[in-house]
Amino acid sequence: MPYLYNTPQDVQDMLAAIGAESIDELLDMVPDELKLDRPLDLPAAQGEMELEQTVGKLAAENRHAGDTVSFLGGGSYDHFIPAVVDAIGSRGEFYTSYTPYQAEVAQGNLQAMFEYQTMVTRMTGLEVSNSSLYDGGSAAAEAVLMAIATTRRKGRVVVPESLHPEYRQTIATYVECLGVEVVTVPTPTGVVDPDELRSVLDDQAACVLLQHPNFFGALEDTDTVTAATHEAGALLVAVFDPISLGLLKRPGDWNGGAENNSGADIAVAEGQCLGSPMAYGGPYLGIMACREKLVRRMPGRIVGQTTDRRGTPCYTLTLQTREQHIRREKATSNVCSNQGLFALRASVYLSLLGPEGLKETATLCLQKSRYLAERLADMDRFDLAFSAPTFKEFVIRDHQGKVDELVKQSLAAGFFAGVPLGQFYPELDDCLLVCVTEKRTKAEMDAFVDAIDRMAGSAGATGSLKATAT
Amino acid sequence: MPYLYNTPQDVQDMLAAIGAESIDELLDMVPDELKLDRPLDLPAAQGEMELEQTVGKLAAENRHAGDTVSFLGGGSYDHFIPAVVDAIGSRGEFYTSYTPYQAEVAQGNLQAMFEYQTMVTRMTGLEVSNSSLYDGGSAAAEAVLMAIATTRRKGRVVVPESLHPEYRQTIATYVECLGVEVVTVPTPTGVVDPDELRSVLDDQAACVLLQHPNFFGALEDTDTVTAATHEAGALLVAVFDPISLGLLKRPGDWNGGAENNSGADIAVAEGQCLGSPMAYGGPYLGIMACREKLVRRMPGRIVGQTTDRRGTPCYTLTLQTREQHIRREKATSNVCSNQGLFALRASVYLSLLGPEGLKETATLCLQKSRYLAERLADMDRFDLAFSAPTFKEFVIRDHQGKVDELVKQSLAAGFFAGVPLGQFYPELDDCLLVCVTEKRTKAEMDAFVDAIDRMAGSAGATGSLKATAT
Amino acid sequence: MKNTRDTKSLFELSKPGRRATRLPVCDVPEHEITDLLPPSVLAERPPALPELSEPQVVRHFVNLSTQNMSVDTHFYPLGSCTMKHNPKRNERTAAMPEFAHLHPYQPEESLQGMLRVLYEMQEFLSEISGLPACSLQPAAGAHGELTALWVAAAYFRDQNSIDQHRKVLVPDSAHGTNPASAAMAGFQVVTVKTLQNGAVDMEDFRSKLDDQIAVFMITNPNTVGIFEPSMREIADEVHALGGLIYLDGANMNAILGVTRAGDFGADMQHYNPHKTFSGPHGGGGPGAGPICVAEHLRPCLPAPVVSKRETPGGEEFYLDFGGEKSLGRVRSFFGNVGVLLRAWSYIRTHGPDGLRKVSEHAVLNANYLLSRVKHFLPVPQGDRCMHEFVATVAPLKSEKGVTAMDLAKRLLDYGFHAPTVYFPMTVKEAFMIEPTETESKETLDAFAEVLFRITEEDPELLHEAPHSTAISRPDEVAAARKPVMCYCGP
Amino acid sequence: MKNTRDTKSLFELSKPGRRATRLPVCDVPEHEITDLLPPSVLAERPPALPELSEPQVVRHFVNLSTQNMSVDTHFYPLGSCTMKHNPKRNERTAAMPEFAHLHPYQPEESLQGMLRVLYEMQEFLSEISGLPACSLQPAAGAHGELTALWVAAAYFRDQNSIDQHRKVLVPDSAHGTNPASAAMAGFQVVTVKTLQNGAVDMEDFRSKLDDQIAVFMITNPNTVGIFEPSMREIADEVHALGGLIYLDGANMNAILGVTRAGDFGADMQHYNPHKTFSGPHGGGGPGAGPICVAEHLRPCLPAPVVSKRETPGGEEFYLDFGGEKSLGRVRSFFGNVGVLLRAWSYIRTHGPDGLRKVSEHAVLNANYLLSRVKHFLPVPQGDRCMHEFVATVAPLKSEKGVTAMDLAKRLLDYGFHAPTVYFPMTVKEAFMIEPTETESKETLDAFAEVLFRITEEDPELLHEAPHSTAISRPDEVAAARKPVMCYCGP
Ligand SMILES: Cc1ncc(COP(=O)(O)O)c(C=O)c1O
Ligand SMILES: Cc1ncc(COP(=O)(O)O)c(C=O)c1O
Repeated sequence: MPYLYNTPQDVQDMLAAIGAESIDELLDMVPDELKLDRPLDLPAAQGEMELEQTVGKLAAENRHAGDTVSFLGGGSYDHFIPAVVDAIGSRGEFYTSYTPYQAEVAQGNLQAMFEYQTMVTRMTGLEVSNSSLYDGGSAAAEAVLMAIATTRRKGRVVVPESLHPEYRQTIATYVECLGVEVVTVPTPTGVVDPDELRSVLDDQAACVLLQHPNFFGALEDTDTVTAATHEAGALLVAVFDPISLGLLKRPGDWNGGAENNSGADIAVAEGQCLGSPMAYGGPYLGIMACREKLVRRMPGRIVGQTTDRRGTPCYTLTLQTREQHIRREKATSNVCSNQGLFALRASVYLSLLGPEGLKETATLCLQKSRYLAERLADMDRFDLAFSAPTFKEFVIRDHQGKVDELVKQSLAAGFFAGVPLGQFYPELDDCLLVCVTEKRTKAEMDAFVDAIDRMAGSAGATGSLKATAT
Repeated sequence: MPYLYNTPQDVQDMLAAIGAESIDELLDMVPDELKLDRPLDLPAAQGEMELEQTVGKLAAENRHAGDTVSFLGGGSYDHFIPAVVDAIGSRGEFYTSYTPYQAEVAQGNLQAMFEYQTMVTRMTGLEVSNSSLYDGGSAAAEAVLMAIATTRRKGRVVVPESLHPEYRQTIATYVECLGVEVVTVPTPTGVVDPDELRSVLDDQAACVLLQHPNFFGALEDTDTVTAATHEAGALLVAVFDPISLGLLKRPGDWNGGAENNSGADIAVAEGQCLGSPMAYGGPYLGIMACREKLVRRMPGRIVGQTTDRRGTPCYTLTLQTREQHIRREKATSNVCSNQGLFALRASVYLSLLGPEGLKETATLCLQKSRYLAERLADMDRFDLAFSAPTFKEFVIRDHQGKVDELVKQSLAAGFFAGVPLGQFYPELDDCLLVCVTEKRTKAEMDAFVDAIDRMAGSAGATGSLKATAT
Repeated sequence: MKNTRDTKSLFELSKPGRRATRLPVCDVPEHEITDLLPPSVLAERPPALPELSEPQVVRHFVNLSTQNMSVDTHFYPLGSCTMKHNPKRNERTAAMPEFAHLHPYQPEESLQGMLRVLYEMQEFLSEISGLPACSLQPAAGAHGELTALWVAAAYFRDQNSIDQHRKVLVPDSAHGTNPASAAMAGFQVVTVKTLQNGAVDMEDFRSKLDDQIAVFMITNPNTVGIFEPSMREIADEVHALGGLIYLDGANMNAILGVTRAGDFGADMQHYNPHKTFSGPHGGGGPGAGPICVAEHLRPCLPAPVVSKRETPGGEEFYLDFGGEKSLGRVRSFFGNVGVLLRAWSYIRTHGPDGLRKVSEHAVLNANYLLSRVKHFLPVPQGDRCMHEFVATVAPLKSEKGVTAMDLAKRLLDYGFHAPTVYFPMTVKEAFMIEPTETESKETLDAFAEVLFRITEEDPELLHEAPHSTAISRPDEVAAARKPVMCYCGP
Repeated sequence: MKNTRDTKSLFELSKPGRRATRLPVCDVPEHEITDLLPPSVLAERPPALPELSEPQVVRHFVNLSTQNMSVDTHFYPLGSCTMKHNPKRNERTAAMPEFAHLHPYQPEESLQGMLRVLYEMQEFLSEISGLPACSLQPAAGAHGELTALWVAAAYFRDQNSIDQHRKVLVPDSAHGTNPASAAMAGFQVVTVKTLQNGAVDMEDFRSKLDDQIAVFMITNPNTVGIFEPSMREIADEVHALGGLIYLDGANMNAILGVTRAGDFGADMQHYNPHKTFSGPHGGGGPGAGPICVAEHLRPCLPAPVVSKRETPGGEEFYLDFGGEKSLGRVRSFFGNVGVLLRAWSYIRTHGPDGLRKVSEHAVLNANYLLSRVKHFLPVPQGDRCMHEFVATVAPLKSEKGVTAMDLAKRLLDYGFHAPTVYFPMTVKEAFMIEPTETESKETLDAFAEVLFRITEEDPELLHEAPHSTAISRPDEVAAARKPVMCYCGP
């Protein structure tokens, strides 16, 4: 076994020191009748070279964003990852260390987390960030729990349909056992109708979640929704796309922000877009920030600055009395291991981009996605499903209603066409969510449009009107 | 520019401190008439993301040992590289440091080199190793220069045809300007005929080079050749395959070794096989070891152990008076930058393999290559060109004489068939050098044989006799 | 060789106008941004991120990294955390573009290799636990606990007995995540006492067990590293009342191939692949928290799981979104796949014999170290342990005023990471040592010798330890009283 | 946080029976080894390599690495070595399997991407040097020098004047590789004096120039960092006698896009891509040493070079093995391709403007540092420099006995790598500083301040420096007198 050190001689010497005859004797602490009396039924061991061959064969059964032009989004994005992020993330001192319980030998991690927290507060316009949660979905659910605990309103939480369906499902799971109701506000136009929202807000509503840009890629009326939420005494939980903040107002600044006694109270995000691979959905990075006054309800670890016994400035975990290892069943959350390494990657990524790089990235996403939206909408086969302005994603409606075929044929032609929405919204089963990041080129988009053009039946049908119009 | 720090403000402040108006003024040290009066004619800059796309397209134009089953050898080998080698080799502290001129802040490199030297001496059975040369070919040439300087024989150096043709060409280049003749001993049987060798040895022969296993993969009569060389007062320069030493006698032990006052005097090798990628031929690792008495003629850096001013054991570059930076035109060689990082990789590789791992690797190469040799020789189309025992490579003769076609068709079928020998030996233009490392599987070899079988014309012709014999 | 200049905070290093990233010019016809987006949503300027050059970013973070101890650099006997070697081949596998660059919403036909790995992983974990149904979704151990408790809730709901089964029993020696998870899942947490040797106090247990029992959360081997002697009885008595047994599987490193949760009475368990199966800890994560459950709980598992169907051409893997009884989703997307891939690679590297050897040597190493340490630090649990043991510094504290924290801090000076201290709470001045199987006898000997030497050192020296690190004993009280949680400069 | 246990030598860490590697069982029918190989060639046992486990190997080397200073961690103003940032994107490119796993004898049709990169690289280097023919074969700068001298020899041989052109003139300030290469190429080395400011002493030059001149090897900017004022005259006078000018291109970082070897009279030059084009130094290599030469020398270049031919389908790259006049081969295989790929990536990243900016800022940084240092360490060459400058510690030595070595060693205590010392030999107590363009004004300021502070420190302190490193001032005399060049234990 490549990772074991003990030689036969070692084993003998150690057993002698212990005063045991054999390793089996040590295992006798397990009652005989509970012991497994056969070897585990698992495939035989493989050395590194063999295993690499096995893995190679499995890998070859996958297509991926490196060999297929991807227009997939919906919460996981093919943004560019600079090589420096990988170089730093693969430093053993970062990735093989534990949670920084011994601050003296973990200043590297602690400082990196502190810097991460600072960047998150600067991106969100909120005062406090924790040092990460699992992912966007569970971060949204934790925000809901925070809101319930803060407002002491156990009636309901309000989620628009334009919030990521998987986030809504996750929230439902988290609150089900607490007897809290999840009220879903329909968004037939692709964005929240503030009046519709107001109609479900009352003094039992703990919070409203608002994703912006939302799951359909569309921009919400953040100011009005925030105002309506606060009027009802509920908290506004913003779900944001970190990349979009290169252009868009920070959640903390919505509806006039702190100066107006408003803005989001809690902001959460999926941080995968900040330098982490899509990796079939995880591990990702749950980002969470909140107003200072909410910090003692916040889940997860927080790094604080302090001084050591010699007065040297340094970093340490702080406000640990919120946490499970101190407070047990009274803790704000059960979270223990978080996503430290991915918070680090996000820090490195944002350090490399800087304010201008983030802005340019956001701008490229905006311009390029608009380009593809226009090109697709120009085709007979498609229309844009919604009219609200979008950021990097948009929804097209296939007048032929053959979304699954479109996806299949696109794959054959070398494209991941997008996310079919029927799986989440039965009424949108003729719709596809299409995402364009800064990585996509005009040539790729044109080729995609051409490929669709060539698909059987893409012309004709509903399209004659438009065809004459162009 | 991503790697520059100076902001416009910095530039202004710095120019003020220097007392210059502009950067151009600083460049005025270059006379105006020598200045380039136009921008360089190079492609425009590309950011990291764009460049990765450019690189991706170029990469896609290559086939490689990861997607094509490779039977290529001839001095560059597809051995398995454990992940640990890459992990260590990509530590910035190793790969972004310079030659260890300041020993206090280079003990990591120095110790690694010292350990490398130790492993090389243990592998070769010689007393001294340097800390690397460029590659196998230039190491062989440097050994020749060493032999000439040591023996003070400027007449000739003797190289059998079974020595790697590119090594022979390199040696020829190195000695041409010194007026030394290169005598090539023909090896029509695939190995050196000791009598033939003796016939060219006289008191003007500085050395004999003996590659074992040789370029054809065959084992030489090392004892007899060594004895004959020493009888003539020449030095024996061994060219070895480090992997083969899992099974074969060490060069220092040939012909009874030191106890018999014999063995190789100098041993050189291409160290690429020890954990470095094939990388289209470089950078590789020139290994060189020699007898203690030759050390002051040895080229390249050597690390020695000593103590510091407090008596702590430590490492430092030593015997530097051999080197160009001290001795200038009197130096043993001009070599300055060597292949430090690849010596490190070799150390890591050998540490992971250990004696048993090296032996098992060598054994797999031997057994598997023999399997393929037998399967190919069983075909009508081929025979083994030579009868001497081989290690991991062998030469097959194509009775159809269509080696180039064989290579081309094999590539189409997903195989690198081997190295056509006609380019080096016109008389062997119907021969192919085939290599099988531990990575190749029975399934791959069987598939290769099947693929050849299916090639037009592989059956028939000369084969009928053999076909009936099987 | 310390470089304190480049480890200044990124915000201090920042200078207006520095750039590390150059994006391409836009290759599509551009619109005015204000033509595309309403002015009300636009920020005046992008967030105040630091402005740096690439070399600066590299040097900053590389220097920061060297301020950490880690498994790659140091012996790290942090009890309960299984800080074993993180194999580099696993990293290589996880970084392959064919796995790293898969989108969660790709068509299944383009994911068959990935799905096959995940399917196999479900099978492996089920076999190792003896519990046939598996969900890979949870993101960490604690998340696995929570998910399993939701499974239990869904099960009782389905049985229409959720209003009866309200209590979750948790031993006082359990990890803090257990009671916290139970509370989050809406259960009432009841603490059960444990004995000196870490075993469940059966009297106390029985006094608290009644028909309101929903789940008994047991850690076995428990947090002092002994195998629960009353495991079978506990399971039987809980089952008799309709309750379920949950195994906190954080200590699986002791029992791989030796005994299985399903065989000793558990109905559910989570794994910490970032412990048992060598996933790196990442300075605090990511981990994963896959769970296995008994057959009757399978319908309650979160969705999706990976299933297999036969096709004319062979077999095909697909995501199965479960039925009515599924508790739903516990996170976005499939799970922490990157961590699971590493664990899969680890299991494939070891095979059945190898995994058992892992546990054998983890237990051997722990017992050997116990046999050395007990001579100068009492080990209340006795002379034997599984994969870890808990010594107490209490006598030293009463004799000389030296605390577990003092010993822990002083060990850092000798180039050892500290064991876990003050956990479990049931042992006074607890000093919890888990050497793991990927350490040598030489290292264990050196550690024992140093630890002994420290116990003999001047208490004053220890109170102020560590002495060789850049900082020593951060003022945590001040940090919590007036928390500074982000850089306050420009 | 030092870990001295795992940095013991590998041979001390070794224990019989430990294994880190497991090879597969043989999947072909096996023969007895003695049936395959004659007993005379077989070793009794494999070499006595250390026996280790994988975690041990990792911890050993990772800990060793942290005992190095490097560009990734520290300011490294080692003059003449151009220790600039090594971009991580270049590493990523070079590691791609489509480049890393190419065999040198693959059919050309399977290598078109690789060959295209190399072809482009030839073109880039020719354009940057103004010398139209390029060989990528040499393995390092020194190897490039040697190769160029062989080109010269081949040229003179072809001209039937090799017996006349026997001398290579080398300034005394040149790098040691220059005379060493000239000697290896069989030429007679003649040293030419330089002036205080580093310029060639034209009087001495002319006294040594005669019709035996083969090559004048010039470094320009020279090793004190000034642009040779008499460049044009030197070239003209050498050419007039039928000699060739060789440019040692180690200092190209100063003049990219500013001036070109071909334009200032050189006939040949080498590059150090591991300096100018950001190739990492690898603790002493690998580098590469491509050369460019004038058109009339093209036929003499080593073979092969990459050529392009038009085909019906487009274009095709192939290896061109040259003709009769080619000097042959200077190494096995094509060249240090991995290093060249990184350099290619660097050039593509910068483009024409970017490369010029590199030199502009390299020169700006050097001049700025010069403007600060000259106030406390004299800089004989004057107030201006190109990419580096050479200060002298001689006055300090005569005043207080403090040497260049003392300053160098003391800098290490402050977290700076030392400059190059005692080179060039023409400056007493030379202190050769090359900051490169990838450093900040803040770093240069900090360096200048520390250096100044050091010059004011107690000489005794300096003689014993460094004080903060694990070791200090190895006894090099003892090391050379009785050299211990390998581990002598079992
Ligand atoms: C016994 C025990 N249970 C549960 C956990 C929680 O696991 P995670 O940190 O992955 O959430 C831990 C981790 O420290 C543990 O030691
Ligand atoms: C001026 C000069 N010339 C030549 C060389 C030799 O280059 P290499 O080390 O790549 O052989 C160097 C390297 O230090 C140098 O500084």
